[in-house]
Amino acid sequence: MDQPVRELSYAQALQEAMAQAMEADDRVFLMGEDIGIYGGAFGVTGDLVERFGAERVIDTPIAELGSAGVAVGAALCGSRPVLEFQFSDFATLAMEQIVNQAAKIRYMLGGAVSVPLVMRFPAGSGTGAAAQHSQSLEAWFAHVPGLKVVQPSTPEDAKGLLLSAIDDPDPVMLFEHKLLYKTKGPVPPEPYRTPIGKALIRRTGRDLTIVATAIMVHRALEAAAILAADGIDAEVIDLRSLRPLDRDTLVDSVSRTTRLLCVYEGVRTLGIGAEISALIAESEAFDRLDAPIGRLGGAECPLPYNPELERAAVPQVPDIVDKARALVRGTV
Amino acid sequence: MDQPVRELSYAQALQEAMAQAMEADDRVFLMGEDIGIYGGAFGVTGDLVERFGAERVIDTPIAELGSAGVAVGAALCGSRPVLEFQFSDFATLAMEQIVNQAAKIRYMLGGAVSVPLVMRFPAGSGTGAAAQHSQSLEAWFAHVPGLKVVQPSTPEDAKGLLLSAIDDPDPVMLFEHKLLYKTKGPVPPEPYRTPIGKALIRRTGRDLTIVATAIMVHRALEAAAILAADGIDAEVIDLRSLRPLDRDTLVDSVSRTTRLLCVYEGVRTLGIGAEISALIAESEAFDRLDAPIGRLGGAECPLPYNPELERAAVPQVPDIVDKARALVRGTV
Amino acid sequence: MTLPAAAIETRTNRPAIYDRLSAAELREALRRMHLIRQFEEGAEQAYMRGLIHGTMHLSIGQEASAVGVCAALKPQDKITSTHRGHGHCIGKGADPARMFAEFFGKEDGYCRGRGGSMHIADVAQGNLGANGIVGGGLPIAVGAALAMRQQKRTDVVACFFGDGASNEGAFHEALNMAALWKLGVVFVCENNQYGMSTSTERSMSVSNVADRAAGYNIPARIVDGNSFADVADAAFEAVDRARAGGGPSLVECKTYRIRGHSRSDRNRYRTRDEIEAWSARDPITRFEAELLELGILSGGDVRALREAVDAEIAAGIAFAQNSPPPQVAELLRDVHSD
Amino acid sequence: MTLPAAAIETRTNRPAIYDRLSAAELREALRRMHLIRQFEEGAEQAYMRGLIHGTMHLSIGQEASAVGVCAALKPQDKITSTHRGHGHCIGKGADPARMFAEFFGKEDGYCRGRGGSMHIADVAQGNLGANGIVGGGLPIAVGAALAMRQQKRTDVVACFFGDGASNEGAFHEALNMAALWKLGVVFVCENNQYGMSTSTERSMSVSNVADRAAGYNIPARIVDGNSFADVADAAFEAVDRARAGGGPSLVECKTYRIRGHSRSDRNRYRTRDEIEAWSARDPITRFEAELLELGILSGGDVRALREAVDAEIAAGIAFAQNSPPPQVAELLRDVHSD
Ligand SMILES: Cc1ncc(C[n+]2csc(CCOP(=O)(O)OP(=O)(O)O)c2C)c(N)n1
Ligand SMILES: Cc1ncc(C[n+]2csc(CCOP(=O)(O)OP(=O)(O)O)c2C)c(N)n1
Ligand SMILES: [Mg+2]
Ligand SMILES: [Mg+2]
Repeated sequence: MDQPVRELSYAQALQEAMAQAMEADDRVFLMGEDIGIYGGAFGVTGDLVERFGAERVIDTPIAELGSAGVAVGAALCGSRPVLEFQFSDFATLAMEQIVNQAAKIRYMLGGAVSVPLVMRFPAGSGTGAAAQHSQSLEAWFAHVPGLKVVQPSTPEDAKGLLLSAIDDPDPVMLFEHKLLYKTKGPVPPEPYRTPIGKALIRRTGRDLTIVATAIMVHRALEAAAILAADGIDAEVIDLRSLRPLDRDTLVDSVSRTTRLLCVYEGVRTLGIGAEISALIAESEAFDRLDAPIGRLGGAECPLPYNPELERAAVPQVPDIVDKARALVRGTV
Repeated sequence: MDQPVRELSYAQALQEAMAQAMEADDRVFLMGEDIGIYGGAFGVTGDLVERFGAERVIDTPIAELGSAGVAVGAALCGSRPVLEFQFSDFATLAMEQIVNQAAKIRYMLGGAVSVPLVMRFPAGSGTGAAAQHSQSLEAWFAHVPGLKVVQPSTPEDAKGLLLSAIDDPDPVMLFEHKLLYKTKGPVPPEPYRTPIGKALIRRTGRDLTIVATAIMVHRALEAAAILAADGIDAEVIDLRSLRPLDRDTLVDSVSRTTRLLCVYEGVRTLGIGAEISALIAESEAFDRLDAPIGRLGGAECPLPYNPELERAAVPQVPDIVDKARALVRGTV
Repeated sequence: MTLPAAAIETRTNRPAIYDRLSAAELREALRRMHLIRQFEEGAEQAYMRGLIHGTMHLSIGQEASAVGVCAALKPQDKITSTHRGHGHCIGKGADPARMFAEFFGKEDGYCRGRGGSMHIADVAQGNLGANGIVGGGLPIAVGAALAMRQQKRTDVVACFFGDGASNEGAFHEALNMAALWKLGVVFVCENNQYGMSTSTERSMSVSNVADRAAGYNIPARIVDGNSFADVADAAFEAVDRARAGGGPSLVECKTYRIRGHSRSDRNRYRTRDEIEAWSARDPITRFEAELLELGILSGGDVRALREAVDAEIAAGIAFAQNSPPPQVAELLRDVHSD
Repeated sequence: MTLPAAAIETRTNRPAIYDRLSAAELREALRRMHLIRQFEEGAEQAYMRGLIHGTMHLSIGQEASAVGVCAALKPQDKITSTHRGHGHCIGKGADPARMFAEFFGKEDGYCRGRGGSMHIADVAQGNLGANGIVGGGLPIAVGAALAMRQQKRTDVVACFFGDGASNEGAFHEALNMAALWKLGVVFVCENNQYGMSTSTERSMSVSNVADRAAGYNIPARIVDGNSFADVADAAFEAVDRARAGGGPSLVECKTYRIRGHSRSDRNRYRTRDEIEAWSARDPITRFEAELLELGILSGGDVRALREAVDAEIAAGIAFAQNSPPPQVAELLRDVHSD
């Protein structure tokens, strides 16, 4: 008889990854604002402070720059910090330590050290939290050599990518989508690693490739189902890793389908889709392209508070369907 | 008889813009680290403190986040600050105020206010200052709605764009290239405005379009001269404005030349060339393309100290020549 | 070296503030405190009824600091506010109807529905805006004060912030610059003992935020933040100093937030006893009692005032419900000025 | 409210430090101070000769603070350093030859030529690195100390920073966390009166960086930063406290940079008189005189020591010149660990 598949929410999967990493390795510890007794603003750390104690689940003062620097210093000296930002928007306070220090120290020191830290960023819109609590800034980090950037779309990848990130000898930025925290999916109970740098084809198709990230993966899959009814067979790739990019998977897919649509929540201009598009446009897949490369990204405005405006500011399923259709039918 | 054309250096042109703006408008003032008696780390503010006094040329403590916030507050209340960062790398300390506040306040407040400020960022490599003093982070800012981002390549545009930026009712980020400060060129003495959002074709050509920014404009022009000797006629576009982008000029040029090469100093992945490439690949110019879209950007590493490594980390004239040749000859 | 905890000031006789402010002004202050309380309760109910989207941070229990500080300000003076900013906004004279409209995401809201609770502002009345970023308003307040100096205006800027915000680097940079340049800022710390779940003991290495003021050469007072009179007295002193060109001051108001941090707080970090003890020190009850005792208001005055506030809140909610939503076609409006 | 300026400690009798440190240790301290001076002069000349690219920040005149602090540290203790970090590096035991190699951009440099002056580090000797970002090292030091606690090590972290750095938010956040968590950090402010061209009077609202320590409940001492003995005495007290679990301390060393801020400084913000007055207080001359006076060293010892330093510097420069440059093909090496 089959074991019933165990399902966890995305938040629970992240929590399980941290718990397993802390069990396996004394050097791993968590830090962040209100991650202890409060359990994290989104409940991700939950009761870990009760299980691992306040020395390993450290509530920090509200001091993002300092906390990031503390993580860098601890990592330099052999500890393995996992730092939670309460919202990814607050990374703006810590870019100095992330970009000038964490990302560069190893290189600047000619390889004498490494900086094994993980930072976790709850990101994205859809919660009515307005412009300063809804951004998707992952593209900034993907622009920075020395960092790795991952963005899971499922509970399974959330756990596997976080475990890989904690193992990694270099700084890894994990972008989590707030609207996904409560979504459930199968998660193997044992510790396992999802490789950093590998995209995943979530649906194979022949007519076009849709490359999506985070919650857009789900919207792309929904769109693909609608398109299928329409006779359009979309391949959906979950990018998962924004730095390094899985060039091979992307080029191979587009070479087969001959059309590309990038769907992402970050602002359209210079969001991750810009890089995917450019990567294909300069690749051997270019000659195979039968249509311009489509992009759907966040609107060119701060995220508005009003819910209808907020929805209109990021790609939705009908937008994906329409754009995919236009690409396939040559009406772009 | 012709007047001899007056030449100024890029730094002098910037200084003249600030002086003329301060003369014309009492609300304009300068702030930054060591911009007073020291005259600025790169000498851009020079003796302005002697001419306008310490109340209008304010030396700040070393406090980039706070200074940016002070600029935001002053702008909100009717003053017109021009804030110099000593190196653009230190913007990492001020992203909160720039991105969460300056860029968004007008929108978040439904248009009730505006934030007329200018921030000036000496950027780029080539000075042997290593990884924390050599970055080209302009693409981050071009990803942020609410900001305008300009990057002059000549003294004339440095003055004209800075004057436009100071006039502008919204926050404008001016990226200056350190290696250009001493380069000279003709600069009209009267105040004039170079429009924000307009690219400039610096050389017309038929065989490919090279879109470049800042110092890369000069390298692209040098490369174009070499290519001309080779029978390849390159059009060179000085992007000048990274947000908003001059879509029309870009699409029109590539539609004519049928080939595109983007050259920029920022890190290749998600640097401004990614957006230019994507913009063309999704545009009506896509169908006219006769070659993959080429990109030359900064290497995927922090900027190294050693001068040979440093040179190797950003595009040089021979790289542009080689890449352009390959695009035109179809050997990409 | 442990510093002695600076004591909260204790009051000996009739507060001088009751002579400085007219009866009408004191009545208005009480009215605003009621308005804040009712506004918060109205917003809470509206949230429960699904009329409000997102989250919100209620200031129930902190009305005295908001109104006490604003009582010392002139209309043209400015404030910068926080994520817990409804009280500051009403304290500075905003119309609850337009605030509700904002929370309901409507076009008549102060931000045309684009900002919501965390960005509520009322620029016409001098409220430069709430801020979703803890500490975000501190340097902005300093810049506003710099602009006043540049424009030869004597308007003062009151900068509200929390105990938690005092751990941000922005606090340090802002206070240093304000003091260095002797700008007219009053830094008002609403120390409600917690930044979200984290008590000041677990986030600050000193007992009082005011203990930090000496590090900037800024005069500081610690007052009972649940006493309108004590807050207003300290605020007047600081505002007078600022207006006279004497530079910044810090006023630390010891207070307490009665509700959870935001809508999702399970209050696991504090005890019911603690909440009850602070509820018993209700700033409105206390202010009202003092005004009655001193004969400044009569029982009838208070009843009338409460009824007027009830009506204003009900009308405000109705106004907000009837206000039109923004048009989706106007998504990109106001990204830029042109 | 103006705070009384805390006074620099004055010395009454033979410094206790001359008993705590052995003659050999004192001799080694003097040697390192000479080594720093000669290193800086050698680097300056090499720069003039075009052997060094970029800029550099010389610490001539500040040798006592670097060596005085490091004298209180064990080899396994850590330091974080600054853009003006050559002295710290040598103070902690680095080899000048490998430092020159780094400045010349060579493969034998401490950073294989990738870092240069602003990123000089010597991790084996506990120097976690200079930092091009003013204030960048402060929270890193706190994190290093946190790691020591987690790993049950009693190693101490000395964190060097400048007066200018104390105006950065990072200073505030770092000191608060270090104090809150009672971590073993010694914050060493080298107050050389200027951040680039900006005097402390024009950048700080208090007279001393140490005046800020009370705001974090951190014990502080202000010492004559040009006196090895005074610096070492304060450093030992702070290091002992940190090692015993007593938490962080701040030591403010009043000193002066004799050279310009960097290679491009025209010194327009200070007077020749001021520079000369400070030159007359040379920390090396002074330390040497004390050691001679107390009979710890003889004139012959000093001559021998200086000659050895001269030779070491000359050999270091020769080594660096002969070291191979990095290969351009290795541009991407060490971006990541794999
Ligand atoms: C920079 C930043 N960090 C974290 C948060 C999340 N957050 C919102 S309010 C808050 C607590 C703030 O505490 P305090 O300043 O004491 O204000 P209070 O909520 O008690 O009024 C936190 C951590 C934020 N909004 N901004
Ligand atoms: C964040 C940041 N801002 C500005 C600079 C430019 N800068 C380098 S050193 C320096 C002065 C630092 O002063 P201080 O901390 O007193 O150290 P000192 O140079 O006097 O040793 C400045 C402004 C920088 N490197 N980093
Ligand atoms: Mg609080
Ligand atoms: Mg200094």
